[in-house]
Amino acid sequence: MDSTTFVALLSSVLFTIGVLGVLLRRSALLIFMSVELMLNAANLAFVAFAHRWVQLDGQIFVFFVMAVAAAEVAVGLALIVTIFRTKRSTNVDDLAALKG
Amino acid sequence: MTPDLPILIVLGAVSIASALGLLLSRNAIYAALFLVLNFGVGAVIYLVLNAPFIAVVQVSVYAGAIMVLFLFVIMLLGAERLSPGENPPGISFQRPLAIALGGVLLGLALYALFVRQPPTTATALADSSPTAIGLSLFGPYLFPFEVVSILLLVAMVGAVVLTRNR
Amino acid sequence: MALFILSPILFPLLGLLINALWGRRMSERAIGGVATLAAAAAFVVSMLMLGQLTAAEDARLTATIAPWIAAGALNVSFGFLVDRLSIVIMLIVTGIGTLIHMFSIGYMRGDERFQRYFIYLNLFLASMLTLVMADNFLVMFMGWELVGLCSYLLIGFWFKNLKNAEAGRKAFVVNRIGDVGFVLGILLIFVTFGSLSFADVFGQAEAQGETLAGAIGLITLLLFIGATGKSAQIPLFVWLPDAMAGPTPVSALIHAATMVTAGVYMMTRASALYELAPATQAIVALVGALTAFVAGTSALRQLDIKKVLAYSTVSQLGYMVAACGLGAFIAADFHLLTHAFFKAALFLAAGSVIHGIEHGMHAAHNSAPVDPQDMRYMGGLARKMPVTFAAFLLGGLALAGVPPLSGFFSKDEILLDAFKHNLPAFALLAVSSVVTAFYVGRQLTLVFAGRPRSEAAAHAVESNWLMTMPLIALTIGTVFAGLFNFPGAHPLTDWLAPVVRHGDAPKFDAPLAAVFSALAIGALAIAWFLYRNPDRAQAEAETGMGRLLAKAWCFDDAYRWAIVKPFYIISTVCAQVIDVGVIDAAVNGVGRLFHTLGNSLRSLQTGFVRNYGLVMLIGVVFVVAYFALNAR
Amino acid sequence: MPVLLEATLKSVVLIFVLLTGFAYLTLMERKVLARLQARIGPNRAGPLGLLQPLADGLKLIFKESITPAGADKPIYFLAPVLVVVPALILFAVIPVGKGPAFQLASEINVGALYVVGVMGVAVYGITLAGWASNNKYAALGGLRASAQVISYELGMGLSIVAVVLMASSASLADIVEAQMPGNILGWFIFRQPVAAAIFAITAMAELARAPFDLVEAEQELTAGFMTEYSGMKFALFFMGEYVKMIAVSALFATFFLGGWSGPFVDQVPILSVVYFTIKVVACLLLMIWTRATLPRMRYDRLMSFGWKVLTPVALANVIVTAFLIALGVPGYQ
Repeated sequence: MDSTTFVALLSSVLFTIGVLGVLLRRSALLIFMSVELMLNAANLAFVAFAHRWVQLDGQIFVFFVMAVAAAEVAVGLALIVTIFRTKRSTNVDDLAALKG
Repeated sequence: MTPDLPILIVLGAVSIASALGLLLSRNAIYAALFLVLNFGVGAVIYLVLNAPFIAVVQVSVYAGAIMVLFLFVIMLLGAERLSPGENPPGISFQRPLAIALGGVLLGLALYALFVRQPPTTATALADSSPTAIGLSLFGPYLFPFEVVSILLLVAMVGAVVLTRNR
Repeated sequence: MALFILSPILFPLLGLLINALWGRRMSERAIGGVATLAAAAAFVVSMLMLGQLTAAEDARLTATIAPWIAAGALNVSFGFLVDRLSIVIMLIVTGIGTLIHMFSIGYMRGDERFQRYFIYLNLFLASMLTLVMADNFLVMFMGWELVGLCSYLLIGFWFKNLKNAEAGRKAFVVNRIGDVGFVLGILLIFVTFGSLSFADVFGQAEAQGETLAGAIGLITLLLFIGATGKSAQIPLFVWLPDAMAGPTPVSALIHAATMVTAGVYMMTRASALYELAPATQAIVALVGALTAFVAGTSALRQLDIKKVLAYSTVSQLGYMVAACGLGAFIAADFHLLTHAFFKAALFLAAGSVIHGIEHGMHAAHNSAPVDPQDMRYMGGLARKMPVTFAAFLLGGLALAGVPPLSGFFSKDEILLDAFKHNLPAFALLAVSSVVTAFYVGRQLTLVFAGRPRSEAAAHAVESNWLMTMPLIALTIGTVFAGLFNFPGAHPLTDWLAPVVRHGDAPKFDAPLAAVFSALAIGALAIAWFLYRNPDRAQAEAETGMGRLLAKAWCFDDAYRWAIVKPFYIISTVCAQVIDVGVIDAAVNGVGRLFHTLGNSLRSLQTGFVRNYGLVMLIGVVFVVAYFALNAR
Repeated sequence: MPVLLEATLKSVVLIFVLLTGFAYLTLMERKVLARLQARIGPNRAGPLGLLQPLADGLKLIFKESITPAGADKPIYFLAPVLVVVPALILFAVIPVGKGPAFQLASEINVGALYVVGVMGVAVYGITLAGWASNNKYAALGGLRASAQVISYELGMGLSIVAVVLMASSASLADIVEAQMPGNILGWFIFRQPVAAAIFAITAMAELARAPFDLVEAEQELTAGFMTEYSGMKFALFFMGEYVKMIAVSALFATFFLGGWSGPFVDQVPILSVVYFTIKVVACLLLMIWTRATLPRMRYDRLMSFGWKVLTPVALANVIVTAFLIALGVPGYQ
């Protein structure tokens, strides 16, 4: 096993943990952090394969992912703060008003 | 077997442990700190993989800005204590199904990684100096770069508008 | 230059605009004056154009205002053309139009929709001139439809009476049937020639008439269907007698002198095409002759003063159409010209009579109200209304074809053509010629001779100068219009020859003319003797043949049974069975289906965002599985 | 593994120097402050009070270590460490003398970015200390610290960007080289005065030192995030602050004062370390002087000054610098 394969393996494990975090945690903050974990796992894979193919593009992509993540965090946290003001809670299961 | 592998295995173990900590912690502050640790380990992995620029950007953006913001919001809201995960009635299948699907996803990834045998690694090192990255960003990736800058601007305005006190 | 060429259209539009915008604050005289002046200005401009056109034989005034439709091969512009043919019609339309505008000021006095009447009238003038001045089939069709609209508006002008509104609707519907033919003809012209401009189409037809004979035959037939609608030919003539529901000046202008001749004008304009389609021409000639006969005989038993004239108009239009069918397009135009004069004069005289009777009804207090148009309650008006009588008499004699009045010359030309080329048509036309003289004599006798047969008639008085002036002017025209194509000189033939096909120019045939003059005078005399006893008119309508004629050969009833009734039945079936049972059921069924579907699917929307995430993950797993297990 | 050995040795020496420096920096601050306030300052322990830091250390070691009952223990213990570590690891990229021998991670080519990143991470200790203490003053101090650091990080980063633009390299060694055209005017403080001023101000804010010490404003928040800390944990905070002071001074010297450059460094390389130390001490003196002179800012003014003045000015400075370089103005390549 070479380092790239190992990092890719690590990336898939982290991604799965992130998925589970999104689906199992009930706090919006935790869900959000799990999403960041998933993004980070993807970044790891990008860098790992950039390393394998001796290409810079993977790293450039990571750069963009980070910029998008920053934008997402800004809006996401603003949303959480706004929701918390009215609901006094960050529990997403409390936000189930729109159901069939 | 490459010389980096022992370091990577240690880092990987820490990384997975911190991710599990995030998944299982009962306190949002701890979760955030686990995530910071995870990001920090990620930065070191980037260094090992010959991506120093990405590594320091990871530290300054994720650890230095994003996670500080998370901590700030958690403390500001006083929302650190998380109630134990009790699913509301009606979606009791959520937990087992999610775990099963997550397992399937991981299995698929492992299958693709080990059974499908991707080509072997290259030995050369790419030039990943800030200069090379800058030339890429402002060369072939100029348009995505501009798009991302506009996205950031929009996100900034959005965040301000969302949290403004009326 | 373009403005000058357009000015005949623009003047009525200007008058319309003034009346529409400020008419509410203007007196009746002012409104009528503006409208009449607008018509007169159009007439003056037309005269100026006539002057320009005399310069050269092939002189044409053309103006293209703007592109209209430019879609692929189809390229139509708002193009206008004044040549020797259109100027003749323009002069008739504006000249007679001016006189009738003037007459209307007196006739419509005190009407509650006086302003609207003159707006419609000016709109009609503009539309009719658009039709006449068009330089392509599409602009012509636009004018064609606009005059149809004006006709509909004016027939139903007194729409508070349901019968009038229904008459307007009937005219509209019947005309649409003809218009379908016209539109199809235009489309076929485009398909065949790739253009709609007169110049292109006729030029191409001339160049390759032989190869396109089949298409041209179909085109001419379709255009003729349009003409049967507008010019009231069999089988679509039924609307015109009903159109008498409109004000009498309208009947004079639109339903006698101008609009109804649009079909004849159109066929004359397309004479280059008709000449290449002998089969169509035969049909046209026969239909025209048959119409002349059927309508003429129908006029024999009418009791309404305007209905007689209406059937007479249909009959005379039959003459013109028959002339077109015989290839005598110039003869048709000549008859169009003379007919415009004498029929307008007759209608205005009839209007004057009606006006007088109505006046008499007001004057004779507590007299039983009578139908002011029913000839049975008239009689003896010659002395009460001398000017009207003179006009009616001269117009009637012209209609009957008594020399040397105008109708004699124009009708004679057509009869001569028919005699030379088409004997069946000639037979029908000859019979109707005699019939014409007979019903003219009958009408003159019933209306003007003898004693007044009602209080109203007894108190009738001559109309004022606003009405008699145009009457006199038209009567003068009636007397002298024959000069336009006086035998031997043929100025009209010479004038139109460069633009209209005319076969061999018919020479005046003295024996034939003498025979028909004698027949006409004889028929008039017989009518005079027969109808001096007015009860005869009453009695006639009751008998079998009389009933048939009074109902104009029962065309209306035939339509009612053959078309209207089945249509009602089909509509009822559609509305109550198909619409409710099939269409509504299908639409409601679709709605119900999705309602049920939505109800059963709504439980999927739990409201828990993590649940949706889980569903997303299922999709992700499938996509990843596809790529991990399958790809490459 | 000679590389690893060399790095370890360098680290040990560096940490020893920094700890000593920290100790005597506290003495220096007290002495200078005293002089500026017309006092004498500590002069009892040892000659000229030179043993005073030792006495302070002994006292703190023997003090009782108190942990509040409601505190979040792991984080409460972790926080002081998190304050010291970033301050120490900043030195990894700073060239303290001429050549790779005097730099720990000499081959790293993203030094300037590393500095920005580590400066950003440094706030964790303060924030977490404030939160873990379960004390409202401490929590307020922690919140203030995170907001303040995030706000001023931007200005600092942009001022460093201007420097990086000037040197066209993110490596700190290259930046020092770029300031050595042989004369003192090559220093970036002369070629980038605006960036230098912004860096100085934002550095002071990142350190949370007067006049930006809202984090521990004693009149409002008792001692801010440190309120519940005592004994060695308190000493660690103290140490973190002063090591960071030294680090920031070293960075300012590197970025704007020509680093280790000076006369005769080519002949006698060890002189470079001396020059660097002199420059660092000068910066430290300036910082103490500032503390003694300026009053504390109000919190809202602090934030609006950071966002509405420093950040736009720094941005404009970057743009102007880029234009000057692109146009090839003398002194800007």
